[in-house]
Amino acid sequence: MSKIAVIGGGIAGSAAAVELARAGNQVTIIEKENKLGGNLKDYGCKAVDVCTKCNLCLVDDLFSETTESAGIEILYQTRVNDFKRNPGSYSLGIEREGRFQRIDGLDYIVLATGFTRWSDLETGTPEVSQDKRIIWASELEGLMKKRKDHLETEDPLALGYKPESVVFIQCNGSRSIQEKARYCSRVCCGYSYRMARVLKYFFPEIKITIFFMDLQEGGYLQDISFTNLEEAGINYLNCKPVRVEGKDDGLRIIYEDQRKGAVEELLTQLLVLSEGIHPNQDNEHWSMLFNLQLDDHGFLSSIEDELKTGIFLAGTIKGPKDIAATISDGRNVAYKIINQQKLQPAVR
Amino acid sequence: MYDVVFIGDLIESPTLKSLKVDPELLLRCRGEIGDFHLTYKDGDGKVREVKTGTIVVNITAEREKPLPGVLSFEDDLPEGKEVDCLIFIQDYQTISPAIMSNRGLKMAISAAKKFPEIQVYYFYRSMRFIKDNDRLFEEARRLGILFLKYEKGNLVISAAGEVSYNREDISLRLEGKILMAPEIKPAEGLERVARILNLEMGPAGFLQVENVYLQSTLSGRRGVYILGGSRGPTAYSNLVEEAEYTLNEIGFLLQDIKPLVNDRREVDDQKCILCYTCYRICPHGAIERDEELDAMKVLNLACQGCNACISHCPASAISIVEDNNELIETGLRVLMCENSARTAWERMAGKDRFSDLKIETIPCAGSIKKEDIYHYLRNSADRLLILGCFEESCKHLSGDRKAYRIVNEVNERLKVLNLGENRVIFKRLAPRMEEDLAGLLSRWKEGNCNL
Amino acid sequence: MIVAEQKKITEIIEMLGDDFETLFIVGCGTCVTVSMAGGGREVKALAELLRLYYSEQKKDIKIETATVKRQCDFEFLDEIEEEVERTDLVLSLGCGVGVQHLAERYPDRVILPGLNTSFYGATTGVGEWSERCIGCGNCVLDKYMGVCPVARCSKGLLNGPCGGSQDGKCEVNPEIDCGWELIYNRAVRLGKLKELARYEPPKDWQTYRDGGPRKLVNTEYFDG
Amino acid sequence: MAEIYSRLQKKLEAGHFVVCSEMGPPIGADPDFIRNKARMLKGYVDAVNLTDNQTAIVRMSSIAAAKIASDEGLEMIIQATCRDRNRIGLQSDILGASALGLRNILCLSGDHQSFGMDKGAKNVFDLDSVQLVRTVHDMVHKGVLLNGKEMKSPPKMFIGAAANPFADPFEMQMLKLMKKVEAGAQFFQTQAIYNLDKFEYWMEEVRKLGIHERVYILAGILPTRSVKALKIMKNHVAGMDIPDAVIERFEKSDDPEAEGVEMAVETIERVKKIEGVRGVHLMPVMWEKITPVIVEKASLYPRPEVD
Repeated sequence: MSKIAVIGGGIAGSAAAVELARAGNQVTIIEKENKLGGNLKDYGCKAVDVCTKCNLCLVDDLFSETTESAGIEILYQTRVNDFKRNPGSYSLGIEREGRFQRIDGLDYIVLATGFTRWSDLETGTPEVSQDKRIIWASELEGLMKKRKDHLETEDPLALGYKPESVVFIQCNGSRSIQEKARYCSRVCCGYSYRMARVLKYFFPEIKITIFFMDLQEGGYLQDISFTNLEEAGINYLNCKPVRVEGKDDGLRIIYEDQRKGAVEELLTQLLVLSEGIHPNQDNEHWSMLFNLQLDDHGFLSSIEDELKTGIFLAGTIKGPKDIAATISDGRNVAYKIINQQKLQPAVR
Repeated sequence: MYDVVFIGDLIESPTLKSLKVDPELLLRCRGEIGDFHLTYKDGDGKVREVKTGTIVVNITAEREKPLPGVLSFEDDLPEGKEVDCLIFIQDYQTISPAIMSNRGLKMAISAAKKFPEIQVYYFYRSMRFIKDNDRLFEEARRLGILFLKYEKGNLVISAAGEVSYNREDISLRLEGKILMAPEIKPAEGLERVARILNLEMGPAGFLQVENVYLQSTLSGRRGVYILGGSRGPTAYSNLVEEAEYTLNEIGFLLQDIKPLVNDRREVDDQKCILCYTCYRICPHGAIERDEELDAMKVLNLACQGCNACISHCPASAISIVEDNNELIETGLRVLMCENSARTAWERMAGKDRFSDLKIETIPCAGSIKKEDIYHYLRNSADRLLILGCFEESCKHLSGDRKAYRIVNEVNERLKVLNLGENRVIFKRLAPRMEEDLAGLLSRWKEGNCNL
Repeated sequence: MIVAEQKKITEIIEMLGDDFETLFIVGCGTCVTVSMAGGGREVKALAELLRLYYSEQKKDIKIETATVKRQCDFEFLDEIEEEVERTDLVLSLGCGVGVQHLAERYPDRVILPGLNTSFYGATTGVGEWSERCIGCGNCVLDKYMGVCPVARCSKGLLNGPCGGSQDGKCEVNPEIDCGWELIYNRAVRLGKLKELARYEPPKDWQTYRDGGPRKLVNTEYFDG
Repeated sequence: MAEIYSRLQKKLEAGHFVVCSEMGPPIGADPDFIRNKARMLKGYVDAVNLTDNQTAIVRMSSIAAAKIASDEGLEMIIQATCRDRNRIGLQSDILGASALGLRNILCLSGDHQSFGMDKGAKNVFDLDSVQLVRTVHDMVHKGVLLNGKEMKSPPKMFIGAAANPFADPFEMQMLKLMKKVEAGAQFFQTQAIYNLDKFEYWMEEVRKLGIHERVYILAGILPTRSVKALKIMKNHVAGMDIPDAVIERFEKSDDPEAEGVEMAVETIERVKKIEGVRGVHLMPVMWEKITPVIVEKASLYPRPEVD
């Protein structure tokens, strides 16, 4: 039986906390928002005619277990700002409702603070942010979360109009030398395909185009391939547009069509900018506090062996992962701690 | 007693007592998590039996070269400088999994370094990323490797090993050593192992059914895990993390194994005629023959409570120990699967609009019994709505298909006896579709049956 | 085992007619339960459906059900004596043997068949059965590598395939494997192809029902 | 043993390259239907097959129709299938046919009743084609019935059987072919030939087994005049091997009838050169009047005469 602090109440933190509590440990989750969920709070279910296996619904039982579990105490709207190594245990300085407190006697600490969305870091050029016809993928997820029954209303996504065409542009902020994020976030091909399917189901005549660079595996199960896109009636163009011009009759997307080797133009009513997984803004803070290593993208990894230090990293704090992999990673951290507890009691 | 038996390749684990069994030599498997009995032949052909808590199937997949006579990403680089250019090709038949692009990139980089004076080409349709692929991709370009994206049709490889690539703006004729990403195919003995372990096969002959609940190495049968090549091409992408996670979970689970469901199912050995229907349709391999009694028996730690066996047993020999579902009420009745529709019902606002509906929770849509359905419809006004899960997101793997078939059968019979059409409707829902559920229930209440 | 299939519900209802008030449905707990045609569940389901049908027709029909272990032995048929006495009509979900055995055991009762009894077969898939033997009374499987041309070739040819088999399938129905393709493959596999070059004379059909309905007495233990 | 019973056999023994054709009896009882067809073929063929309820469709009996045609001076080959009659019926038919002066018989297993319009009929198949050949052989050459009973005046028949060079499994078909030879078959009529390379390969195998020295082989030619018929045969008639090149040739030509005739003649020319082929068997479908045209075009007219 150990005292364990889990920083971050997203899916990785909750997954770890549930298993640790089930093994009899006393767990405290420190969450800076007022409810669990992290980035996931405003994602929407993307099942319409079939379930496209985005794994979102697996998370519901996880969070209900976390809140109902006896062994877990959750501190909402709490920030961690100090960490001390006492002989034999750790102590965290936290700030809650303007007051400072300490949590002492901790045997293990799990850091699961998740990632930051590109739209939080980068609002893009002025035209992008003012033009209501251009939205970030996270906004579309929000609309999906609040979607109505499409047989009861003509506008299930509350767009305010019936879109005749939509364009997705992938790899915004990812895989680009300029924007410092020179890696692929792995998940955007998956969710943009799923969102496109929902739009196609709600508006059968809609013309959907996806601009992308390389089609990723789309998560554990759904191995998305060009055939999936064709079957779903989605036109995919293998390049990044050069320019987007907002005109009154719609958005003009200018791109180079590699098949024809010529500059082409596409008019659309709605433009969705996919956004990737970027290092959490607090990662630098954590790396100094817990002596962790920042990789060249800005994600964290442990320098010393986690089993010795007792400080574990879980989930997207270490790098881009989809929902299923993040849950597994959270549980894996818990199992590592539990198995280690079996071998020898936590001695610092 | 072992903690884990590996069928195929063994993975070292400091804390777990493990044993390796060759897939071809595996003969029989009985029992359930915590108490599996495996019969197999050892090295010198002697038949042995071993008890183990869990089983991990870890059989490397077959590699198949897309074309004869070419090197594979998994062979060694050709020695010496016989050729004036090296041609790497991936995604030829299917888009190669990320693990293959990872290998291809590493090989191309070492080739460019080893033979700086010759030109290296890399043809791909979609570069997939895991681990450090992004960095490798950049490094390869910096080393002068020519990356060319192709589509089906504009890249032709002749038998003699010439590659011709033509697009609107480029056309190339290349002659050189060709290295291709192999196709990953199911291993030979996989189907036999599936039959011995009573597991449902997945798509393209790999071992695991595609299902949201079988993340990421679980099989349908509790305590049996499926790793790497046995699961399919994309499974290789995070093989190391999954292996570590699986062994850690086993270590945790074996400490104390509790039944997943609190009510138990029992087989009446007077009625059971050993027809094996239950054995074949149980999605979790939780039924096997009772050695002493001439009947089947339910393994309570393996059983996940979907009741498919009860609804499918032709002799009605299986029942829940303390089950008293009397079938008296009728009227508008809705059976909600506890894993999808019931969750959506809990999240739905305005339940009072539907107070006149009889809502009942069922463990799985596949548990509906056709004789009960006929009984529910005793009065002509009675109608039945069964709400189950989507394909590949049914916790009991094929419960939705079972329900779909039974409801079709029933509706056909009712129609042909003109006892009314669409009096029984089966609809699929996801747990977070509470809005759709509200719309569906109100339309169904008014008798509108295109839900 | 004997493989059977339930008759269409419309045929059953038509067959039952309408001058009866009580109906007794009896299932059989062996072969037809395995082939999911006449076991305990099917009896119950059929009874429920008929009750539903007759209540819609505003007919007051009382339906009783039972399932005996085997309908082909008198002792089991004795167990349902009261039900048969009480009922006007008996619908048997046993195979053709069961229906006739009931008719012999209860001569003054109308016994109606609920199933179409089809063939001796084996399970060849989940919920799928295929014909393997016709019971010709003089087995030739030794000469044909364990695959019977009498049962598995649509024309029962004994000296080789007809000219019509197309990539391993019978000309009559592409779903059916050509029996002779199976025999040939087995012969090649067992290295006994030469045996198929031997001339097979016309078969003596007296041992089949062509020689009249058969009876078999085990004189080793009984004097018949 | 080599008594010669039929004029067809006499012509083959004399080394002539024979021409046979085929006549489908009517679905009715009009004898003139047969007579007109017979007059049309007279002089152009050495023998004419009379099919026996082909594709399991009820037609006038093969023996009756053959008798009518033979009265017009044609050498007839009756066909006997094992589908409609058991061993008793078959043997009595053979005795009757011989009594009526019919001297050639083609022993076939017969099409399954599901091909015809009486799908509910019970089939017989008491004998198969090999057993039928052996039965006719023992009746003719040993004078005994199948049950061993001796006959005072045995029937006189020239015994033929069918051969399908394109059916699979190939090795098994060859075994069955050899069984027919050993059972007493004296001539073979093959399935329609469109894939000439495959036919030549089959003839090679036949020669290896020495069959061509023991049995006369007549190559089956099916002249057709419509692409539609070809496609139907390719996809629906079992055991037919029609290469795509043949279909394309018909699609390209603007006069399919002429194309059909030309193709038949070409095939005849080519099979004539194959060692072991001793004649052709023309089997036009609903185009019987084209046989004389093809026989003339293939310079096979007039037919040789024997006493």
